[in-house]
Parts: sequence; C-alpha cells; structure tokens
Amino acid sequence: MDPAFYIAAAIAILSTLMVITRYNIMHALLYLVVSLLAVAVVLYMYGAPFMAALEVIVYAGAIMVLLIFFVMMLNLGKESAERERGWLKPRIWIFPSLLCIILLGELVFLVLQNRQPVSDVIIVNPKDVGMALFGPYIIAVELTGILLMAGIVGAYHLGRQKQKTLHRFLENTEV
Amino acid sequence: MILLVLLLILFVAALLSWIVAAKSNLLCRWIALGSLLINLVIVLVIWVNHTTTADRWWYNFRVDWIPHFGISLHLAMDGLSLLMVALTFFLGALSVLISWKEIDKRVGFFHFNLLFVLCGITGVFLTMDLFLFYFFWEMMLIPMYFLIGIWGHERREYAANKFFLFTQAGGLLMLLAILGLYFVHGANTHVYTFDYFDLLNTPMEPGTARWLMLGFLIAFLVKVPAVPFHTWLPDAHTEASTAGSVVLAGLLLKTGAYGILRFVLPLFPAAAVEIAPLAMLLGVIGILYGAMLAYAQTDFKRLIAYTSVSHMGFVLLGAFAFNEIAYQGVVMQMITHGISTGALFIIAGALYERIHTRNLKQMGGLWTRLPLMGSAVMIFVMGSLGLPGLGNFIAEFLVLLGSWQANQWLTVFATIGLVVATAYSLRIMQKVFFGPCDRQYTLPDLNMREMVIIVALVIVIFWLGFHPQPVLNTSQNINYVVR
Amino acid sequence: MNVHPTTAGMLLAGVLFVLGLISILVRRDIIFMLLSVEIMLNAAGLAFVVASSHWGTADGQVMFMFILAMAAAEVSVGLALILQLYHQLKTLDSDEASKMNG
Amino acid sequence: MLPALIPVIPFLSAFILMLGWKQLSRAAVAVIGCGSIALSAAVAIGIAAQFAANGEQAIQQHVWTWLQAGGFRAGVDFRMDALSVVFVLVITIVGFLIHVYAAGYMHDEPDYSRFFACMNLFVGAMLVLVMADNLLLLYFGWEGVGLCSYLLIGFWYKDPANGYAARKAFIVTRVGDTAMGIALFMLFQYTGTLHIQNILESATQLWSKGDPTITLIALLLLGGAVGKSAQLPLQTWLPDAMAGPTPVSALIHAATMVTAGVYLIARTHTLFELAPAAQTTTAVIGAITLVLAGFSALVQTDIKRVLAYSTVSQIGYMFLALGCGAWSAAVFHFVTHAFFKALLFMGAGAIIVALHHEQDMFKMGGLKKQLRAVYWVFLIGSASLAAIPFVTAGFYSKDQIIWLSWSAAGGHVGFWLAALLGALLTGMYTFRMFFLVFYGDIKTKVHHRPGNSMMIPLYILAVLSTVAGFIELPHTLGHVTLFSNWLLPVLPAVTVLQESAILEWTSQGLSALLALSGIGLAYAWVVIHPKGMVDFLEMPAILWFRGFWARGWDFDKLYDVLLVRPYVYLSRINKRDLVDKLYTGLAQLMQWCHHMLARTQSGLLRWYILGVVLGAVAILSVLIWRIYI
Amino acid sequence: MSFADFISLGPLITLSAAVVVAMLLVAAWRNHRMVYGFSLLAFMMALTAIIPAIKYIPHAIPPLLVIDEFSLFNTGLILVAGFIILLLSFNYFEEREERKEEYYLLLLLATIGALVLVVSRHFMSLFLGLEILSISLYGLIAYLRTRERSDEAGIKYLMLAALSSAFLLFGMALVYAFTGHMDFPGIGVALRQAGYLPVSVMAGFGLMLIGVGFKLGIVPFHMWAPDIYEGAPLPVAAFIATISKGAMLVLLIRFYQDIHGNDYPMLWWIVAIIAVASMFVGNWLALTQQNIKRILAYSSIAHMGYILVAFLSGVQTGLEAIAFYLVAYFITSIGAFGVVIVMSSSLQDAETIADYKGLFWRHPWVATVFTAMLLSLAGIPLTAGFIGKFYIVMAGVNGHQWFLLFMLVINSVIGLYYYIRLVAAMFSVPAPGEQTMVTPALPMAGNITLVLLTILLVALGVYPTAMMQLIQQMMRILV
Repeated sequence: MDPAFYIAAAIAILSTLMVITRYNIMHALLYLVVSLLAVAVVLYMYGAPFMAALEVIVYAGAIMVLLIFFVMMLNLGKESAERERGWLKPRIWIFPSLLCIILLGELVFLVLQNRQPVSDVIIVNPKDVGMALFGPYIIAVELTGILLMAGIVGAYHLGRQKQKTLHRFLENTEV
Repeated sequence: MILLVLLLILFVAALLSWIVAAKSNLLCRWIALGSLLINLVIVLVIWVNHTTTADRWWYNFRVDWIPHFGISLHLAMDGLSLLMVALTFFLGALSVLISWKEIDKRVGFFHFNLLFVLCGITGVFLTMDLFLFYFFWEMMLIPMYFLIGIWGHERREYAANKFFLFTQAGGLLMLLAILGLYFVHGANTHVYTFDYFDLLNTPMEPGTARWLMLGFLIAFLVKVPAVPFHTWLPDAHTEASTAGSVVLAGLLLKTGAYGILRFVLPLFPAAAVEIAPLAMLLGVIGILYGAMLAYAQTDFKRLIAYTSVSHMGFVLLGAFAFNEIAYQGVVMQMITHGISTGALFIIAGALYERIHTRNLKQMGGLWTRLPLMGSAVMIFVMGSLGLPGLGNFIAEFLVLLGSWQANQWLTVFATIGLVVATAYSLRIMQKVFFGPCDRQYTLPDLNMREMVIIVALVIVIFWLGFHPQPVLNTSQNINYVVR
Repeated sequence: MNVHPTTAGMLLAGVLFVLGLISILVRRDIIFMLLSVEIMLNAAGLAFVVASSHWGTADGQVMFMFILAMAAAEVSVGLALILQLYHQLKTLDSDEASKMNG
Repeated sequence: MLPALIPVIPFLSAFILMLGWKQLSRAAVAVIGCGSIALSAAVAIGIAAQFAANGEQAIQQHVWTWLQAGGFRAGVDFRMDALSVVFVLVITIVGFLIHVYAAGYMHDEPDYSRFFACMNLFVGAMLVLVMADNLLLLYFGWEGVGLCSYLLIGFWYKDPANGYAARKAFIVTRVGDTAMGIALFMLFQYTGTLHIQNILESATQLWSKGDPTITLIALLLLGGAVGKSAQLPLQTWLPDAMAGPTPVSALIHAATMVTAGVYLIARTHTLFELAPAAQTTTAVIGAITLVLAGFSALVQTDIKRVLAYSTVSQIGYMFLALGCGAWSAAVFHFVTHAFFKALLFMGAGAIIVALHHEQDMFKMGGLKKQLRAVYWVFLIGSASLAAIPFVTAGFYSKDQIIWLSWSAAGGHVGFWLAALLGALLTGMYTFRMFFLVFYGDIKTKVHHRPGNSMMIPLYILAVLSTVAGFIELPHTLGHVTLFSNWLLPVLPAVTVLQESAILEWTSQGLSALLALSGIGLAYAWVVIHPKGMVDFLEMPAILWFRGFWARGWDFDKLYDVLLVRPYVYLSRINKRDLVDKLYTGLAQLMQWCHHMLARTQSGLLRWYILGVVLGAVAILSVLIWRIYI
Repeated sequence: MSFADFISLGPLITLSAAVVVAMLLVAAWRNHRMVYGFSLLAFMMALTAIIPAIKYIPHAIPPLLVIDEFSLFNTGLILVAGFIILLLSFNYFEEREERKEEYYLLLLLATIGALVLVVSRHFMSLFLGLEILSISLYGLIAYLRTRERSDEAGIKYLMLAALSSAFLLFGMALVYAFTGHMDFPGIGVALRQAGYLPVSVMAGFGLMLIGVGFKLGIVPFHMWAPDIYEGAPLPVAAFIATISKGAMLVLLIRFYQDIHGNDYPMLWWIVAIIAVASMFVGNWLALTQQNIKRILAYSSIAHMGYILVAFLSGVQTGLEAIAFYLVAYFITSIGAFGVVIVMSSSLQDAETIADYKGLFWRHPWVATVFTAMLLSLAGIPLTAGFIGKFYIVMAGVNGHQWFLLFMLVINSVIGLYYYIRLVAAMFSVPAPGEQTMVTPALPMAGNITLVLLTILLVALGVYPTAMMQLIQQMMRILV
C-alpha cells in the first residue's frame, strides 16, 4: 500500500482518538472534522474520488457543521466541559476499552482469515457510480427520498418549539 | 353422532346458563342441572341397551378437522369411556346441586365454567384423536382455574396458579410426545395422522418409544397425581369451592388415570413394561406417602386431598400390573374414588357452611348435632379405608390381587397402605364427629337437597360394593392389558 | 510491504469503528454519543468503499451515499429529539433519562 | 330353609333401626333388635335340626355373583357345614341372650337405636363370616365385624379415650388383616380361586407337607387370626376395647368376634396341616399368650380388664389346641367359653350398673348379700372359667386342651406346662376378682338392681355354662364325643400319640389341682390376706412386676416407641410436605432470576449499549468457538 | 421500470403516493379526522393493490426487490395490522396531543419501511427499508412530546437503533468485501462457490445479526424493548411489537434461505443460544412485573425466542410455523395492546395490573377479550396462539430439536405464570371501596375492532385449516 495511506490512516486514528478523549465538545467536533478529512484521503486512495468529495462536503461540511451549530445554540460552555471531565474518570475507560479491544481482536482475527488473492485497488470512476445509482438502484434512490422525508417529518414534529401545551385536564385543574 | 351431541349439550348449556343468569339465577341452575341429567340419562340408556357381544367401539364418529395435519374430530366410546362419562355426568349433576346455595355470587359465570370443564372432561374421555385429546386436555384447565381462583377459599389464587402451572407443564411434555409419535409414525408409514387407531402399533425404536412414553406418562402422573408431582393437589383441592373440589377429585384426576390406560399402555406396550416397576413403585410411594401426609393434616379438605394422593396410587399400581384383574380394579378405583372422595368433599363443604371452619382442631363431637352427616361420613370414611361392602374395597382388592401377580413386594407395601389408610380415616371421624362437644348452639343437620345428594352417593357406593358386576362387565370389553 | 489493500482498509475501518464504540460506551453526554455513532457509521461507509475498490463495482460507493443520507436524517431527527430532552431535563446527561426501568 | 336368611335378618333389622332412629320408640327398637336375632336363631336352629336329621355334609346357597373379573370369581355364596352350624348357633343364641340383656342394660341410653343397629349389624357380619363359602366373603364378614367392633367400642363417642380405644382396635386388627389379605392373594395366585372348598381340595395336590409357600400362606393367615383374636403380638387392643358398653364386650370381645381367628384357622385347617411350622407357631403363640395374659389378668383393678385379659388367655388355649391339631377341642372350648365368658361379662355389667358405672374392683366388695342372684351366676361363670372339675363346662373343654397339648401329634411337653401354669393363673385371677367383688367390706352402695331382662339371660347362660360340658367328655370320664363327632365331617379327629389313661388322669388331676390351688391362693390373697402375703406383694420387685403385668407387659409402650411415635412424628414434621419445598424452591429460584435480570433493566442507555456490545463479542466468540475450537 | 414492476409494487407505491398526498393535505388543512380517514383509505387501497399484484407473482425487480407469494402474504399481513392499529389510534390521539396529523404521516412512512423490508432481497433495500422504519419510529415513539417518558424512549431507541445500524452496516460491508455481492442470492451463490469456509463472511453475518436482533428485540439486544413499549404511545408500541418485528423476521427468513443458512452450523449455534436466552430472559423479566406494557414487551422477547426455535428447526414446517405464528402473534399482540388502548383514559394509560383488578366484573367483554389475548399468548386451546405454538413444537419435533423444545416447554410454563397472573387480576373480586385510578375510555370503534380480533383469534384457533393451506402454498415457493 501507499505510504500516503498509512499516513492518512494514522491521522484518522489519532484524531479519532482525540475526539473520544476530549472534554470540550467543540474540540471533539473539530478533531472529528480532521478525522473525516483523513478518511476522505483514504477514500480517494481506494479509487473513490467522488466519495471522498462527498465525505468532505456532506459529512464534514454539512453534518458536522449542523452539530456545531446545535452545540452553539445550546450554549454548552465551560461547565459542560468540566462535567465531562468529571465523568470521564480513568477507571470508566477500563471495562469498555477492554471489551471493545476484545471485539476488535476478534474482528481482526476473523478478517485476517481472508484468503482472497492479493489484487490492486480498482478505481471506480464517478460515472460508473452515477450509472449504477440511476440504473439498477433507482428504486433505492427513491426510497432514500422517502427516508429523508421521514427524517424531515420527524424532525419537524419533534423540533417544533414547544408551546405551553399542558393537557386539557391539567389546564383545568391547575389554572 | 350422539357423542357429539353429548358435548354440544354441555357446551350450549354452558353458554345458555351464563346468559340466563343475568335474568334468573334459579333458571341458570336448572339449565345446568337439566343438561347434565339429560346427558346422564342418554349415557345410561346407551349403557342399558348395550350388549356385550357388540363391537368394542360404539358410536364411532369421525369428521376431518385439520386435514393438513391429519387431525380429525374423532369421537368414539367403549366401556371405559362410557363409565367415565357416566361418572362425569353423575358427579357433575351433584356439583350443580351442591352449589345451589353455596354459590350465590356470579352464578352464571360459575355454571358456565362448571359446564365447560365438564365438557372438556367429557371430550377427553371420548376423543380418539391425539390432537383433539390434547385440545380438550388443555381446554378443561382454564375453567377449572377459574373455579378454583374465583370461588375458592383464602389462598385460592396461589392454589389455582399452582394447579395450572403443574398441569400445563405436564401437558406440554405430552404435546412433545404426541408430536414425536406423529412424526415417528409418519416417517415409518408415510401416513401423517393423529388418529388414535392409526397410531396404535406404530413401529418404533425402543429408545424412541421410551422417551415418547415418558412424555405421556409424566403428563398423566402429574394429573393422577403421583408423588413427587402431587403437590398441586392438596392446595387446589383445599382452596377450591366444594363443587370445584368434587370435580377436581372426582373427575380431573381420572383423566390422568384414563390417559395411562388409554394411551400409555396401548401405544407403547414394550416401553410401558420396562417402566412398570418404577411406575408401580411411584404408586406405592404415593399410597404410603399420601397416607402419611393425610394423617398429619388439620385442615379437613386438605386431609381428604391427601387421601386422594394415596388412593390414586392404587391406580398407578394396578395400571402397570398388566393383568385384567388389576386393570378392572383400576377402573373400579377410578369410579369409586370419584364417588367416595367426592362425597367427602361435599360433606366437608356442607360442614364448612355450618361451622365456617375447616380446621379439625375446632371440630369435635358433632355427632350429637349432625348424626345424619356423621353417618354419611362414616360410610365414606369406611369406603376410603377399604371396607368390604363398599365399592372402594372391590377396587382396591382387585388392584392388589392383580398387582400381586406382577410384583409381590410392592403389593405387600401397598397392602400396608390399607393400615395407614385406617389410621387417617378414623382420625377424621374422631376429630370431627367424636369427642367432647363444647358447642352450645344447634346446627342444622343435612337438609333435603343435601340428603338427595348424599343418598345418591351412598346408593352408588353400596351398589358398587355389592354388585359391581355391571361395571366390571362393561369395562371388561377392553383388552388393554398388554403382555 | 505487501499488505492486502482490502484487508488493510477493513482493518482501518474496524479500528475506527471500535474507537467509536469505546466512545459511545464511556460517554454520558448525549451529543457525544451521537457523535460516536457518526464515527461508527463513517467507518462502516469506509468499509463499503474499500470493498467496492476490491471488486471494482460501484455498489459499495452507492451504499456509501445512502449511508451518508441516512446519517444526515439520523442526525437531524436526533438533534430535534435531544433538543426536546434538553428542554425537559435541562441536561444532556443520558443517565438522567432513566425514569423507566425494571 | 334358606341359610341366607340367617345373616339377612339381622342386616335388615339393622337397616330398619338405622333409618328409623328418630321414629321408632324404645320398645320398638328393643323388639326389632332382639326379635331379629331371635328369628335368626330360630332359622339357625331349624337348619341345624335339618342338618342333623338329614346327615348332610353341607348346605350351600348361591345368592348372587359378587364379582367376576379376569379369571377371578367370587360370589355371595353361603355354605353351612358342621363347623359353621356350631358357630352360627353360638352366635345367634348367645347373641340373642346378650341382646335381651342389652335391652335392659342400655335402657337409659339416648342412642338406643344406634346401639341396636350396630349390634344387629355385627351379628349379621359375624354370621356372614362363619357362613361364607369363599374367602372374599369371609373377609367381608371379617372386616364387617371389625367395623362394628369399632363402632361399638366407641359407642360413647364423647369421651376421646373411647374413640382412641376404638381406633386402636380397628388399626391393630387391620395389621393382621393385611397379612390375611396377602395370604388371599397368594392363595389366588396358586389355586386360582378363593373358594374355600376348592382351595382345601387343591392344596393337598399343590403342596407337599412343609412346602415353604404353604407355610408362608399359613403364617399369613395366622397373622390375620392373631389380629382378630387378640393374640400375641397383636393382643394389645382387646383390654382397651373394654371401653365399649358391657354387652358389647360380652358379645364381641368375648363370645364371638375375637374367636373369628379360631374359626379361620379351623376352617383352613388343611393348609395348616400342610405347614407344620405354621401350626407349631400357632401353638407357641397360643401358649405364650395364655400365660402372659394370665399374668396380666392377675393384677388388673378394672373388672372388665380382668375379663378381657382372661379372654385373651382363653383364646390362647384355643390357639394352643389348634396348633396341636386338636381342632374340635379348640371349637369346643370356643363354645363353652362363649357361654361362661358372656355370662361373666354380663354379670360384671350388672354389677357395674348396680354400682353406678364403677368398674374398679377395689371399690367394690361385699356384694354377695346385696346382689345375691348375680353372685350365684357369677360364681357359676367363675367356676367354669377357672375349670372347677366335673361340674363346669370349662373344665371339660379346657382339660381336653391341656391334655392334648401334650399328647396330640403337634403337642409338646412345654405346651403342656404352659397350659398348666395357665390353669393355675386362671384360677387365681378369676377368684381374685370374684372375692374382691363379692366379699370383704361394702365400699360402694348398690343403687340399682338389675331387672328381669338382664337377669334371665344370665340364668340361661349359667345353665349352659354348666351343662354344655357334658356333650364332650374325656376318655377317662365317660367318653362322650357328641361334639367332636358332629364336627368330624369338617375337622379331622385329633391324632393322639400317647393314649395313656394314666397320664391323662395325671394331667387332669394336676390341672384340677392347680385350678383349685389358684382359687386357694386367691382366697388367701384377697379374703384372708395374711401379712406375709401382703409383704410379699408389696416388695419393690414384685410391685414393679405387678405394674409391668398390669400394663400388659408393656407391649403398648413397645409399639408406641417403635411404630406409632415415629410414624406420628414423621408425619407431623412433614405436615407441610417436603416435596412441596422442592417446588417452592424452584419458584424462588425463578424469582431470584427475575430480580437479577430486572437489575439489568436499569433504564440507563449506556448499560443497554453495553449489552449490545457484549452481544457482539459473544456472537463473534461463539463463531470462533464453533469454527476453531 | 416496466408495467409489471409497477403493478407488483402496487401496495408500496400506493402508500408512498398516499404519504405525499397526505403531507400536502396536512399542509393545506389540518384536520385530525380527515387525515385519519385518508390514512385508512390509503391502507385500504394498498390492500386492494395486492389483488392485481397476485397475477404477476413471482416477480423480481433486480437487483433490489422480489415480489412473490411470501412477500405478498406478509405485505397483506402488515397492511391489515397497520390498518387495525390505525383504527385503534384515532381515539387515543384525539384525546391527547394538539397536533395529531404528523402521526399518520409517520405511521404511513414506517409501514412503507416495513413493506420494503418484506420485498427486499438486497442489502441496499434492506438498509433503506430498515432506516425508513427506524427514522419514522424515532418520531413516532417520541410523538407525545409533552410526556417525559416519550422523549426518553425516543432517545434510547434512536441511539440504540443507530448503533445497531452501524453494526449492521459494518457486517454488510464485510460480507460485501469478501463475496462481492450485496444481493442475497448472489451472496448465496458466492458462498457456495468459495470452496472454503468464508470465515470473514461469517463475521459479517454475525455483526449483521446485531442489527437484525435489535429490531427483533432478542437477547442480548432486547433491553430497549420494555422502556420503549412503556414510553411510546400505545398504538406505536403495538406497531413496534408487530409490524416492525414481523417485517424484520420475514427478511431474516428470506436472507437465511437465500444464503442457505442451514449449511453453516455455527450460525445455527449462535441463533440457538440467542433463542434460548431470549426465552428465559423474556419470561424471567416478566415474572413479577407490574406494568402491563413492560410485560407485553418481555413476553414479546420470549415469543421471538419461540419463533427462533421454529426457525432453527431447518425444515419446511418450521417456516410455515413461523408464518402462522406470526399471524397469531399479530392478532394477539394488537388485541392486547388494543385492550390497553381502550382501557386508557385521556389522562393516563392503563398500564399497571392494579388498573385491571376486577375488570371482569366491571367490563366483562373487555376482560374477556383481554383474557382471550393473554391465553393466546400463553398458547391455550381455542385460540390462534395455541395452534401457533403447536405448529412451532411440531416443527421442532420434525427437526429433532429436542433440547430447544424442552427449553420451550419450560419457558411456556414460566410464561404461563405471568399471563395467568394478569387473568387472575382481572377476575379477582375487588375489595369493597377499592377504586382503580383509570376510567376507561372504551371508544366504540376500538371495542368493535377488539371483538373482531377476538373472533378472528378464536376462528383461527378452532378452524386453522384455511390459513394453513394458504401458508403452505406460499412457503412452497420459498424453499
């Protein structure tokens, strides 16, 4: 593999490590953006330039920014970071990490049993992706529309600013 | 067809009495009583008109139900079924009578449940399709559960739950065995059916047969009940209302015994022979252990309940003796135990109505006040200790005589059971009717309705004791005795 | 080095996935948990692309796009829900949201 | 005449008395109760006359088939042969006399009707017992008399002690019945029938003499007989059975029921002859019982208990006779014993009533003057029991046994000595009782004199106790064998090994001497009681023995410790049923599982996520396990 | 897309169109009754759309979807179930939130997700169907925003669903990476051709099972179930219990059949352990639970375990048993939730056992219906549940799964305890002066629905032949 892959992979892992250890959510989010960018590089190297672009634009550019805006909206400042520091005691880490490392170990063990012949990365160019997307997978695209619609309706209903909506009964009694 | 009618009469009467009860409790009771009496008359007419030379199976009735699985609505009657069904209707009618005054709340639902459970029991005795058998087997549990759980005494819910869980557990094992048999039969003959007659003589490996037989046997042992599966019984019998206790002791237990005779032995002859010593041992343990427990009880109904454990041990002993004498004894025991224990429960209920306790320590000297009741108890207590002249003696004697041919040591111990039976039986008389009486107030002795019930039972038990031949002739037709 | 590229890519995805998993396990802040899930989803997406590059088919990349769409929808609904919860509990501590148990 | 009428009449009258307990007047009850037995007796006498006239072997009657199943058949069949006739006559005649007596004795009893119903029922059952043609019907009667015994012992049900005695009687005899039941099973197993005649016929073909099987069967039958007849080791119930009204004691626990064992063994004598070991056992039991019971009778204070122990002792004689093969001697003793023991019991009853239900002999005394009629009949009875030579029936019947216990084929010198010792004891305890009651100072006032209905039966029995002996006289004294001849078709004549008149004389003389010296000792003890005698009796060792004997050799205590208490204790501690604990434990285990698992449903999101991760690890682990390990 | 494609996808397309129209309607004129009516109409139309589709089966729309008897049967089942849930919803929501209209949109969307699951045979459609279902459910579960428990349930479901989706995706990626296929038959063929045991693919299956297991609510992915059942609005809980699980199960069956799952004993082992654990954990947890919603949740965990026993039997009968059981389970669960719905007042849900104490003596018909439902869950004769359980046991015996069956028997007995406890509560005689908290609403529509469900339940219990024949025909295609 390309050294560039290793460098990108290392950056991705390191910055993800930073994400999961930060107390301040803003820092974590920014590290996550770095991680996503590194992953984008990896994606590029695996012959998916279009996906790399989407990763940068949608993931890092849209979703993360949405999160950042949300955090800013809730105005989570220093105290939340302090609280996070209080929660993330070293011993909290031990059991989950152990468990997850076991999981990783098993996963790696199983993946390494792969007996496929070594072959190079095959580049799939964006056109092929497009052809597939609007060819055989057109129904999936339409389903994605429905998926997004569900997301929108759900977010709309849940996110509506709450009015003073007490139940009729409670209204009658309390007022 | 007439068999289906028997079931339908009960079913319709069950619904009708529930509906009618909204208007009139009395009418509801009469409907229940009437339906049972009609059925009783039908069965008796069948019995009287039946000639011994005829085919073993009468009124074979068969309609496809779920042909997909080879399940059919298959009813048939032979001597054993006839006797059991007659007993069912007889005790059923008495149960309605005994509840006449005792049950004054939710009368309609009570009779609905009572008739429904009787319908289920009748179904169990008549069906010749294993799926249908299981169906009825389970169907009778729910109304019985209600009979215990709604109209029972203080710890009724506990008792009802226990009863339900025990019998269900056994039932499910039986379901496994039924299905196992179904597939074994299907695999060997390529005919997939639940029909009893087809499943008879299913060729199978001895190992398979052993396991399948165990499935059936455990279900029936729970119902019979045999030690160590008996612990649901005292609770259920004690807590149930009088009619509930009568149906439980008189009929429900018989379904287990019936199952052993009808299914375990004929379906798995070889495996049954293998297990016989163990089953007989369980029977003997039941006889002695039940008697011992009965001796210690201070609750009248609980005491009677444990005597059931003891008496049903004879059924187990006889069923696995594999000879006709024992077999006839088992049939007799099923009937006479139903009569005598039912009678004792009825009297316990009548007594409870009068003195509002079941605690033997609070009784004593009641003979002065209740000589009629005392005489009745005396008769049935004597029945339960196996006094000749009463039906129980015939049953126990035949069982022991038969089982002696099969296993002598166990029979010796079972015979010792008669001695301990004497101990607990006489204890009843002593604690309840004899001894000093410190009650100042008078108690009403048996009233007309109770007299009718008791006299009917007394007549039957004496009839069975002095002239059991009609019963023996009827059950004789069955050549179940394997080996 | 002669590492199978698919294996290497899958391993990277696996490591990222597990890191997300550790994070979701140790965090109590709901936003952090949502973040961790995003890490995991992203790792899964990466795995698809890696697989796609091995077979040279576009399926994996198409799947990646759908994952992206799903992640977006998920985050939007999730944030709306977190907002509700924040209004009610006045905190983002997931342990506070444990009124139902037993 | 129909033999079936004999038991049916009492049954019918019992039935009528039970149903009419409210409606019937006392007089009607007495008439029905006694009349039925009289009728029955008349029929019995008629049949006996017919029997004697025609010289028939037996009269049989099939009433109906009781049950028939799988090769087993038993009918309600009656058979009257010589043996049955003897028993039937004794039962009906003595029974009638006792009934008449009871009509007076129980006059103040509120449950008059119930009493007579039970008594009639008893007579009916007893008649079935002795007339049964098959062992199952015999067993019916056997258990039926047990039931009536139970009902009548506990007749005064308000006293728990009576109830206890009644239960004890029933349960102890049931132990014997169990053995008998098993004997029945075995007989059916080998002979295929319970028909007595068939069994007796086939037994000789099936078994050679001394065959273990037949020995076992005979021993089991003996077990049944031992229970019913209150012989060692099941004798403990009879003294307690005295809790019942005195006519009951007279009828059931002296004259008839307790001798059912004798009847059974006599009836199945063929089997016993085939099993010499069993026969010897019978004799040994009889010998030991008669001595032990004699000692116990010697030290009782309750008049009825004296009689009870004496009954045990006298039945011991009968068993001894049976064991020696002297069948007719046993039956003869049964007859005379029925007469004089009924007489004694009823006499005692008359005394008891007279003294306002006082049974303690030490509170009686000096009654000779006050109850002269009773005194005389009681004297006759006592003399007969003590076997005063030549004039009493008891002498002839008992002496025959004493002699045959040595000389008969199954006899032994040890038996003879025991029997002689018994004769001494009998004389002692009988007259100790007699003197205690009728001599000495007046301790309790007589407040009620027995009426005619009570006294007339006593007179009749007194006569019978005297003259009945003359139907069977020993070789040495006239050699009358009316009785044994009568029984000859059924019971074989005894085989006497030593037909020596001298020896027989010696034996008779010795026994007569011993009986008389027993009386003398009693007289010395009770009436004269010199200082030395009293001192001797007050010695601590003797006192201990007196207590020990009075408690019936502590058999009660032995059974209590060995059987009753362990059983009661076990059943008490197991009242809640240990098996149930198993299921309760199971239910608790389920509950525990529930609570453990409910804690995992903590409501914490992180915890749920951890569950998912654990699941993931588990799945992959199982995968690796199934693939590689 | 061809005409045949359109007709075959009729129900799906009808519903999708209906959502859009409904959304527009809501945008134009908010009216609860109108949206309700329209949704009912949409369901009915979708149901009608099945009829023309029958003509074209089996019809594949490569690579994503396949419409055959099996999927059409389940489509119908889901639509009927959705229809009934919808019927029961009106009064429930009428009483509660001021904005009810979105509920219907989300319900329709969720149903679409479920329908996609039952027709899909490709990872992509699987994933999208699953996510449509999940994301709609986030909204539905937290729908009653004023209630704290709704939000809590929503966030829990969201987090866990996202997490399990991630596992599912990673697993799919592994499968894809090592087989090169995302369509089920392709994977099956690739596995058969591989010539060696594709361990990495198995790892992928294992991880996918987490996603599937989460939706099915089987151990150890079951922990959300009680909380979500308790917090979600009752009709939604009914939806989750039935449609969501049913659709996933259908998909699992199809997937398992296509990849020839029976060839891989390690998969059998994993599922077997899960099945046994589910039965025990579900029943144990329900044992002394006082909240009826939670009891139903736990019981559904156990019931999934029972279904897995049939699934593991590896015989044709097993699949038939699942299909039949599913029908019975749908009727029973919706019926049980329906009773809780009609029993709930506008103030609070009737969710504790105490609310049902002596119900039989106050509202005999409701109690009878509930009793029938509970007995069906317990598998007592005269109910569909009995035949269902019988069928499962039959399959197990046929497949010689004695150990699993034994576990099933033990668990049936444990399960009986809590069902019968509920029944006992309803039939117990309340002490004088004892008042329940909840005044039941008992709306007419709900009552009628319940009675119809009960009749259906008993009819299936007494005469199951017709349904069995239908299922048998349908399954012949699959195997």
